[in-house]
Amino acid sequence: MSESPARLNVTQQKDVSIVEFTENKILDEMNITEIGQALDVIVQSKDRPKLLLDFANVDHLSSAALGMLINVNTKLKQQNGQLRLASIRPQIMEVFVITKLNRLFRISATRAEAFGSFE
Amino acid sequence: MSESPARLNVTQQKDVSIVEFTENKILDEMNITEIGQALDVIVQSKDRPKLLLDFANVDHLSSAALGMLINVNTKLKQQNGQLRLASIRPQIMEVFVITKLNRLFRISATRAEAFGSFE
Amino acid sequence: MDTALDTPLRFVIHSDFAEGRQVQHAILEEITRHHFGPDATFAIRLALEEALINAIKHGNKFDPNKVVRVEASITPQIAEIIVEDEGTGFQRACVPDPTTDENVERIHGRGVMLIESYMDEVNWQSGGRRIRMVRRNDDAGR
Amino acid sequence: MDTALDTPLRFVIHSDFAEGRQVQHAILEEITRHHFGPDATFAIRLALEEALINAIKHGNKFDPNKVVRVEASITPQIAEIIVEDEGTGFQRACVPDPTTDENVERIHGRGVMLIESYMDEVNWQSGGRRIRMVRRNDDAGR
Ligand SMILES: Nc1ncnc2c1ncn2[C@@H]1O[C@H](COP(=O)(O)OP(=O)(O)O)[C@@H](O)[C@H]1O
Ligand SMILES: Nc1ncnc2c1ncn2[C@@H]1O[C@H](COP(=O)(O)OP(=O)(O)O)[C@@H](O)[C@H]1O
Repeated sequence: MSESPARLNVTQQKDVSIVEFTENKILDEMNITEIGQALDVIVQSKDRPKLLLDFANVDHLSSAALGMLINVNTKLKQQNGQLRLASIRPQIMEVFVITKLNRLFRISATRAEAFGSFE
Repeated sequence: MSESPARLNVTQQKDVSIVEFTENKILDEMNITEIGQALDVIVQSKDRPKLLLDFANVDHLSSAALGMLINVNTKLKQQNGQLRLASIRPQIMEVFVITKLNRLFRISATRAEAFGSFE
Repeated sequence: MDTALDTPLRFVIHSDFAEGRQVQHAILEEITRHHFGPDATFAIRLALEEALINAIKHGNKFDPNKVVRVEASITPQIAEIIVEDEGTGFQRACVPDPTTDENVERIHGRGVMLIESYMDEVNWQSGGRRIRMVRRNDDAGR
Repeated sequence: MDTALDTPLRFVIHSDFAEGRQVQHAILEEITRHHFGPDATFAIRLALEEALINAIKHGNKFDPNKVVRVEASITPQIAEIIVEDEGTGFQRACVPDPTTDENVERIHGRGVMLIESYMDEVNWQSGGRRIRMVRRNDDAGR
């Protein structure tokens, strides 16, 4: 995954791609486009992709970033894939609750729990 | 703190009382009354008390439990004390956001962050 | 809206929290058996508990001569739960909003709004003595 | 309501995200200097960013000949921020609710509702070309 920009840390564990955001702000529209593209590459690289996004380092999030996540989720579903979000900080969790996107995404407390929740 | 019921695990770190809920449901009205009383003992045991509640094990919460937490917070403030909540799981965080109690309480992602946020 | 086709579970209990908890457990077992997802399960547990506590406490006022009736119709897609007490009812519209700045430090009054937030459909019937709540298993096949 | 007494910060920028980010940083520094708590700071950062992006993108449509004006009045108690573009405005009431079942998978349309959720007071003025937002530093002395 050497193509992925420095702001993502991608590792593979069994059949799950684990992506850690390494910057605390994934807000800037330019960043967001890049991140979205990098995630697309992962999603398209296999059938039934399993993607785990680790938000431990993220302490800010814009509506554009939410749109990017929805986009990734939609593409994943089209390929019968699964998306899990993990380690979301309390202030960021509030954003998901206010927008009711916590009902769209599967959110786990820890990376290990998210990993265990794939079907 | 040998008086505190088994459902609480209380430790002292510097001037901060750290309380861990050891049961995943702090829902039952009886439990809640007991827990509230145990927290009162801690709050009243000193001036300017600092209380850190660790929710890592809590995966269910009722409105009665929220009332108990508000009560503890109010008493703490009367004694110029400080309350911090930590390690709240995503589903529980949703309850705090829906009731807007995340605006009343200071919530941190981890116990260490909560510890560092006392003034 | 889907309607539940299985024969509903029915319970008649005294105005007692311990009996309420047994009903809650029985219904949640059925929810698990029908493979409800984690969010729907959380929602139903919370709403059911708040409704049972209200029926026992505010409705029947712990009166040992009054009962609470519970009915749960559960399919893999949807859960419909009815809780009915023998109290005097109440006006939903008169329960103050607990999220306003003035009310946010009040100790009581969050049960009703949590029920409404977590369930997809809530109807107060029979003057407030009966609550009907519906929650889809939206997590199914997600 | 409190009004801000300090001389307000004023900025005039081009329709450019990088310039928008500089304004955002300058205002957040002032917020930090006035000891706003973590929740108020988070709220202001989010709302300001959404308002700036909307002014540059939807208002001025990235037109290099149009400017965005920003005014921030900040005291230890309260922040009042005004963002004004030179576009054609919009009707707040016509922006669809992004949280309904039909809209929750749409990629756009959450900025306005986030601003309104996170700020204490929001007014759309001048036909939608100007937004005035107020946030108390409720964390002060908590
Ligand atoms: N089944 C019921 N019968 C009568 N009154 C009820 C019932 N359920 C709720 N209420 C009324 O609505 C109010 C709000 O209930 P709720 O939101 O659950 O908060 P709380 O139980 O903490 O007061 C109660 O104080 C009570 O007056
Ligand atoms: N300053 C503005 N000028 C013109 N239209 C605006 C402005 N701000 C918001 N809008 C309109 O409101 C809609 C919703 O905005 P928003 O909630 O921020 O979501 P998004 O930017 O993702 O579309 C926009 O699509 C646009 O039509």
